[in-house]
Amino acid sequence: MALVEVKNLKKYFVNNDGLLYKLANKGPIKVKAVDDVSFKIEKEDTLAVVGESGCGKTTVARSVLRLIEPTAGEILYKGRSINNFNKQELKAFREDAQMILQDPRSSLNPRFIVEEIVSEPLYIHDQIKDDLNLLDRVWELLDLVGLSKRYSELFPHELSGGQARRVGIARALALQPEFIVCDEPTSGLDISIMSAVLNLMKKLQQEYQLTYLWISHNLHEVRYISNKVAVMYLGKIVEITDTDTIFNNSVHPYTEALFSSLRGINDNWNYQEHEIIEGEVPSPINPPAGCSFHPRCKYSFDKCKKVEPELKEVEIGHLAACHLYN
Amino acid sequence: MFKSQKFFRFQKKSARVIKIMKKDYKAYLGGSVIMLILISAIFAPLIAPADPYKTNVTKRLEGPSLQNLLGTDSLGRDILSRLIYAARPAVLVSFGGIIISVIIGIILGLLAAYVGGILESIILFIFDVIRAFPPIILILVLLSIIGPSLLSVIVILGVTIMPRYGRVVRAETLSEKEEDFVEAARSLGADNSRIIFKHILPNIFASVLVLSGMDMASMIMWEAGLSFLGLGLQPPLSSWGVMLQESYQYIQTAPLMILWPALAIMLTMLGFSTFAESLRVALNPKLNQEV
Amino acid sequence: MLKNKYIYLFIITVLCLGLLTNPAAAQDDSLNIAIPGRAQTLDPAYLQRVLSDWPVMNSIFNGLVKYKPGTFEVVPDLAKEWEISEDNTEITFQLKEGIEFHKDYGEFTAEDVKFSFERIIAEDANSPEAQSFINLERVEVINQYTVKLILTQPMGRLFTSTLPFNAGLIVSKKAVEEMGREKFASNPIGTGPYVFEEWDVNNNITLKRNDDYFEVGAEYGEIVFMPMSDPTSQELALQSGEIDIGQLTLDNFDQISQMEKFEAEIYPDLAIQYVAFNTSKKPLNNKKLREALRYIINPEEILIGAFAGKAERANSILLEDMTGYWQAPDFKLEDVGEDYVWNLLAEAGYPEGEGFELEYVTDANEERRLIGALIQDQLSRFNIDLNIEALEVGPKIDRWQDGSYDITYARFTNTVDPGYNFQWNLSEQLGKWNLFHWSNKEYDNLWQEAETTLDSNLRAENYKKMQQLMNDDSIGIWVTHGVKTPAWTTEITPVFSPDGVVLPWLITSSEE
Amino acid sequence: MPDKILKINNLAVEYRNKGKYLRVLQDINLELDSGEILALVGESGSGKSTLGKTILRLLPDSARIAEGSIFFKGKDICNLSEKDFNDQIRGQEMAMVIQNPQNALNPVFKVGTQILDVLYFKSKKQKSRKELKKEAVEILKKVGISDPEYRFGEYPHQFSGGMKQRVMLAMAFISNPSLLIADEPTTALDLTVEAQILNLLSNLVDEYKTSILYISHDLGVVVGLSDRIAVMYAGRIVEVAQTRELFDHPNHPYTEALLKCLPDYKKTEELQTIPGQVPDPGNYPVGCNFHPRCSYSFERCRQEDPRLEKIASEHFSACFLNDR
Amino acid sequence: MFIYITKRFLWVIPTILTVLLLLFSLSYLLPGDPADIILGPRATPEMAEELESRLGLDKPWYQSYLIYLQNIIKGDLGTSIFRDRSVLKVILDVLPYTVILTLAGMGLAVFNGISIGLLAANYNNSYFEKFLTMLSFITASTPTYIAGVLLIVVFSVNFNLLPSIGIGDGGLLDSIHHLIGPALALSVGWTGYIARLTRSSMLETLDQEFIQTEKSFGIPRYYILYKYALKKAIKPIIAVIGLGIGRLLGGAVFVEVIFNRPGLGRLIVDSVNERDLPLVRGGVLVAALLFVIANLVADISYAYFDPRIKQK
Repeated sequence: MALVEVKNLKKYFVNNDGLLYKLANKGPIKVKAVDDVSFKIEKEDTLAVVGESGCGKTTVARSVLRLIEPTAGEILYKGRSINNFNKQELKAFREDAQMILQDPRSSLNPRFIVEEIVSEPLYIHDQIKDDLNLLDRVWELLDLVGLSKRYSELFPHELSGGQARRVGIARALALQPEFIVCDEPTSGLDISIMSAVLNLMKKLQQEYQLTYLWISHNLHEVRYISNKVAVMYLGKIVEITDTDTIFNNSVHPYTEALFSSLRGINDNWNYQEHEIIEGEVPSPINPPAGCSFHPRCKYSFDKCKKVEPELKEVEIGHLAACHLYN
Repeated sequence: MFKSQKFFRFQKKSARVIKIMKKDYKAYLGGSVIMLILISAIFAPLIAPADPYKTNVTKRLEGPSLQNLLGTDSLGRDILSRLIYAARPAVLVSFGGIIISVIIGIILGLLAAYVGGILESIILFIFDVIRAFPPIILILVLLSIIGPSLLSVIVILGVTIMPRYGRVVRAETLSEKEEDFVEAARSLGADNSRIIFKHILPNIFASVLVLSGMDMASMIMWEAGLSFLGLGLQPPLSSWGVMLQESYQYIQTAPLMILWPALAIMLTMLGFSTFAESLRVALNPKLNQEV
Repeated sequence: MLKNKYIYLFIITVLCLGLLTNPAAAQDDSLNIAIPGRAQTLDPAYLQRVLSDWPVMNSIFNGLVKYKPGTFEVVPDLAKEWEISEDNTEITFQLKEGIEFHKDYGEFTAEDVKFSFERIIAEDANSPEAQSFINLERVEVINQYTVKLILTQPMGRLFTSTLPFNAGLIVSKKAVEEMGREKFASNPIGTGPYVFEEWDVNNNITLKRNDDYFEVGAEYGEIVFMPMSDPTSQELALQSGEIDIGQLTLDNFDQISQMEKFEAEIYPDLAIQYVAFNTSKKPLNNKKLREALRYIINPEEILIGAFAGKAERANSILLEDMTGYWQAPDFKLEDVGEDYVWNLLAEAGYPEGEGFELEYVTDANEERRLIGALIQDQLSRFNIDLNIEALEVGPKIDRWQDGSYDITYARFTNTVDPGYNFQWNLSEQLGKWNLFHWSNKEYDNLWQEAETTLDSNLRAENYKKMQQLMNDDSIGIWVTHGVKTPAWTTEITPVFSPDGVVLPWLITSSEE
Repeated sequence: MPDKILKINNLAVEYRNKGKYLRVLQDINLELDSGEILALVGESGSGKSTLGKTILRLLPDSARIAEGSIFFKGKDICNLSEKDFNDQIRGQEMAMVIQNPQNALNPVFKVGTQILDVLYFKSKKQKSRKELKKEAVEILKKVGISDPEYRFGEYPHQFSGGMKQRVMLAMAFISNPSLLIADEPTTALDLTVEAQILNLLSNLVDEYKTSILYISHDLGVVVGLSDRIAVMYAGRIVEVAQTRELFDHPNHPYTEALLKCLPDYKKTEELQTIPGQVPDPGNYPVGCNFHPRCSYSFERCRQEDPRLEKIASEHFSACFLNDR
Repeated sequence: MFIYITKRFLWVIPTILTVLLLLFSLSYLLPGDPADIILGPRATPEMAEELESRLGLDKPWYQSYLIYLQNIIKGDLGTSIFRDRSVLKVILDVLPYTVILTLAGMGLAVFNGISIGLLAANYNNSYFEKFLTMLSFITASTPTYIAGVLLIVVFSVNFNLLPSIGIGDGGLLDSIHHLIGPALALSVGWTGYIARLTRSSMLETLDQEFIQTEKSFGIPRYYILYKYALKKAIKPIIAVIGLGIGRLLGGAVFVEVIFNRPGLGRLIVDSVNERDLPLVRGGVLVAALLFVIANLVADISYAYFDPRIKQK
């Protein structure tokens, strides 16, 4: 049984700005942030969700933890649907599943010192025996993420980006969770710090048998951290498979475009000679009909403009949503 | 044991704020004015050189002398003593009024932001109706209905100002609710009460505190203004506004007399607003690195 | 471009300099007179505020008779002469002929007299002056220039306060009928020395000289009455030359009256200001206690504290030279000594002054508050607590009328006739304007008798007796009649009534 | 050999903080050929943006040039008055594109107005804005903005991030500058858009023969773009070399460590990390700034400042290891 | 933008209706018997009755309210009790003076405030800036009535440079001359506030990245300061001007009383003191309408200056 299973998740944001707005616009505006997404994460796996901004990957992350209520679909955690959890069950679930948020600093309360931030989950779940133990536990957690004791007295704005990120990780680890959703945990970090964070996360995964849902736009780190990758475009998964497969044998034109801009430091090429995909991601308010990628796709044909492709298995364990393969 | 840790943290945090404010000349100015007024108000009978109610019509309208440092008024009462005693209504009005507006404002603002729906519309509507009147005119009319007294001045000022807090609390709660750290707390399993009281309120409280510093200045201003129009505090309470009004007709015979209450009002307002400004900078952990 | 800038700068500088020099306010042929508040109406039958309405009306209208300038002696005005019947109930006036109303509203005739008086007593008129004509039955027109007033009973105050005051002013029948009452109130037509010109947004009232006035015309071509409720504003305006005549505050009186540019004089007011005890409510229903209070409360201090020592002590409701004046004995603390008062308090059941608290009700008026503070301090010397409640005028009147107070301070406007002045203490005024909440049958009868006689000796006797009754019961303390303190620039020479109201049409220029 | 367009000698920059001056840039020596793209790479706090701003004199009032000189086309531009600098250099010879396109355009003015203003001042107020509009439309087309005439009247918030960065490039290239300072212009953009912008940038460089000082924290980005790379650490330039040379034969221990921690999709081995923290600007250790984190450090590193020395043809490095 | 404006307008209607209801209920809320209070000792029962019917006290409240609403829609605010003129006329007569006074006060405050603020921003961190900051704090701490009284004491009593009271004899120059003192007194408090706001808003704007970009493209400093930065920085000031107009309307009460000028504020104070109910209702209604409109205009102009809201 998969640890986490997402079935046909949909999340539409409705811009409903009162009666007048409706009159003027002939109905509310629907933004399909996530449109029919399904995947599974096995225990101790890392599923990376990659895509450009606005593709809905963060929405997926938040839905999986039930931080937002999905419009439709079901999320199973250890086989139980978290959408039907009552208060106690939800609290228990929150003990098990943690999140590391994208912006290292804004995810820390600016008026809390690090000690308060890291110990907050312990307070919430009543895991504190007494004060001294608490401080010990905080120091232990900080130590785990490579911060010394003195950081426990600092405010978030006194931390560097990497330190703030580590504090966020320490907080996520405080309850010894099984499952962590990492929403772009390395964006905006310097290379040396980024690598340290990546190493740390990988080490922790091995040590504590953690399962990650890893949201990212950095393909290099995805390659390093994950063993499965889902590529999202405009609220949909266009391709999902093993990491190795996707790097060596991707099938969807968008994946191809995305990976074409990827270059290793040892590659010898330059931008002028390189083939580059045109255009930008369309607005999710008004997505193109048919395959949403078709206006930018060099292979697109008539069918792409009309019919929306379904996610189908092109080979075992490799799914893609493209008419080219049907 | 448990408490001590919290207290320790509080101490550490306030020590930071104090450290920052220590470097700000505005904090010194505001702080000393507020202290002066509080001391005057609390220890008036000990400080005041004379009985502020003691009349002596043979000594009326005298200039400053050793016996009456600031001179006497038209009934021969000691102006300095009256100034000191008048700090009491000033403190009562400003603190009382602000407590009323802040408490009602926070409750209504939080309700509006958290419950939403019709309740939110009703609360916002109440705010809008109160805000539809220019404040001083609303206060004037309300006072003429209830009748002027210390309590009614406090309540009316409080209610008139209240929508400011309600709206600020609502707006900030709505925006704080969207903040990443609130989201993070929710993902940790924090319930609404913890989020409101631990995460949202402390963050809002800074702006409420700063705003209330400024509003306390305006309350003193309004109270004095009402008294100046003959509608504020009533005798035997004498406020700076009452003194201002009483002195107004002597601006030719005893022009110094009007200077004292005017200075007291201005200094108090200056004190509250500079202190609030200094506090604003110090309480904002993001801003205070620059100072 | 640059040149332009300099030109602008020059113009702005000139403008600023021009603005900073204070232009001479009053033009030569125009007088600016301050009135203490916005005039309410210019219709004599509906006069509301004596201090602000009356000087204006007085310049526009004439009555059949008037007070001789500078006195309260009644002399003919529109009437040439008159005859009073034996039983004092019929008075026949011979009118002057050929007098024209302003703005071509025709000649003044007996019809106008009949109309002017009967509109006041008409049932649907709602005129507050109906009281002034209380015994008038009707007015009969004998011929164009002869008119007869028919009374049901003799009227003591007819010639003293009714006819020479606002109720006796003659309006143009044609004008009132044409305009209607409401419009007439702000467009008055009379026969007086000045013609109404304009009532502007600032509530300034402008009058123009009536060049066809039947007596000697006024010297100044224009008068502007400017309302200034704040005495300090009047002083400032006087000094800056905005007004020619205004009132001074008592405290600044000496300073300003000594200035070369100004003259000022103090006139006693007709009104009466007094401390009233509520005689029907515990504890002040106790006469001994009231007596004690009469000793404790020292009006002299009030005169100094609130009137800068400029106002005279009043010992009667009436001014000293009025019919029926009787000097009430003064209860002076220094005459009897403190022990005497302590004893009085003990006799009243409150030894050491402790054990009760008095409620003092006043309005927010500056002067009244000072008086309250003084009385409070005086009472505190005898351990009596005085609780001051300064209210809005409305709630204050409420409290006055339902009698929920112990002490109050009031100022009642008086007229030249004592009957008017004494009426407020009648039993029938209980719950209305009887601030002593005091009822005395004998007082009521004496008043009634005096009201219906023209015998001034009898009236004087009765009024004296009434005052003794009040004094015996120690129902209050007369404090002062107050003062009026008109001041004017030395460029003009004004004439005032005995109570200090300016008579605008008699103002002359001081030059030569 | 082409002319040196920019030559920086021994530059040091200080910031005033609480009455004291803190040195944030030290000993900077750098040359830039015309038509060359030089990438300035370093972690945050290394002073790379400060260097860019120093060249364009955009530093706040609290900063000053303590030492050294900047020659632009053989002229010492440090001694120019502010007015001359503005008239002759900014917008004429040099321009800058900054990191965050969201904040780079003034939100309350139409895009067209902002472009025209740049042109207007570039023409020394000689041409009317109407005449200039043609030029502006031309350049917008060139940077790949469709329907530029319509776009002219729109506000910045109506543009996507990529579009804004294109507008920025248009504004930068309008004046046909000899030197463009690009301060992480693609960091905030999506992968595919980043590639487009970099592609556009290299095309523009070819067309206008502009030299670029490309500031970036991401070694991966500059791979396909730059001719040479200068690596900065803690206020100093530690290594300068041709791009390929640097990647293939890093000399300085910092560069070497940096390359080892870079995640790369072709790498499968464990990532390395650099122990310790980047020192705070102005609060640098004595000796080589990198020595506390350097695995090779020895006695001399703790005492002396290493200088940038030539170790191979067009390869400079500041490390005492080379002296051994 | 259109929707935004319409929405704001529609939202005002129920507010105003409630304001009307509150004003209407005044005659029930005011303590004491209105007839006695208003008419005083000279009243006769007939007059009291007439007054009660004029105040609508002789009918059930909802009927009277409906009649009141109907009349207001017809533009009839009733008749003043003491002035024998229609309330609307009385108000319209004095309104221009208040409007001119308020606008003049706001104009002075905006001009002086922005100037001081710009200077302070320009000379940031100098002693001159500290002086200006203190100056703006002090002016912001000076209530209108104190400013008015002090202006009179200094300029009218001591130097006799400015007239102390009134509106002048109607000539333009004289009117302006009479306006200087009151407008100055009115502007004082708001000047300091605007100065502080301008300074911080300007500093914040100058700190933003687009200013650097503009600078790097060779746009001269004065142009950046006064065109680019000012327009961005002015937004919060615009929002505050609307608020300020309301506050100044309130301040006008004091100025009009002290300087003995005609105006809405003094009219309301007088009518409250006199218990001239129809006039209180009318005056407060007009003041509230002005206030609401000022707020509305502020909101809309704020939106106008921010293209992001304008789009909506």
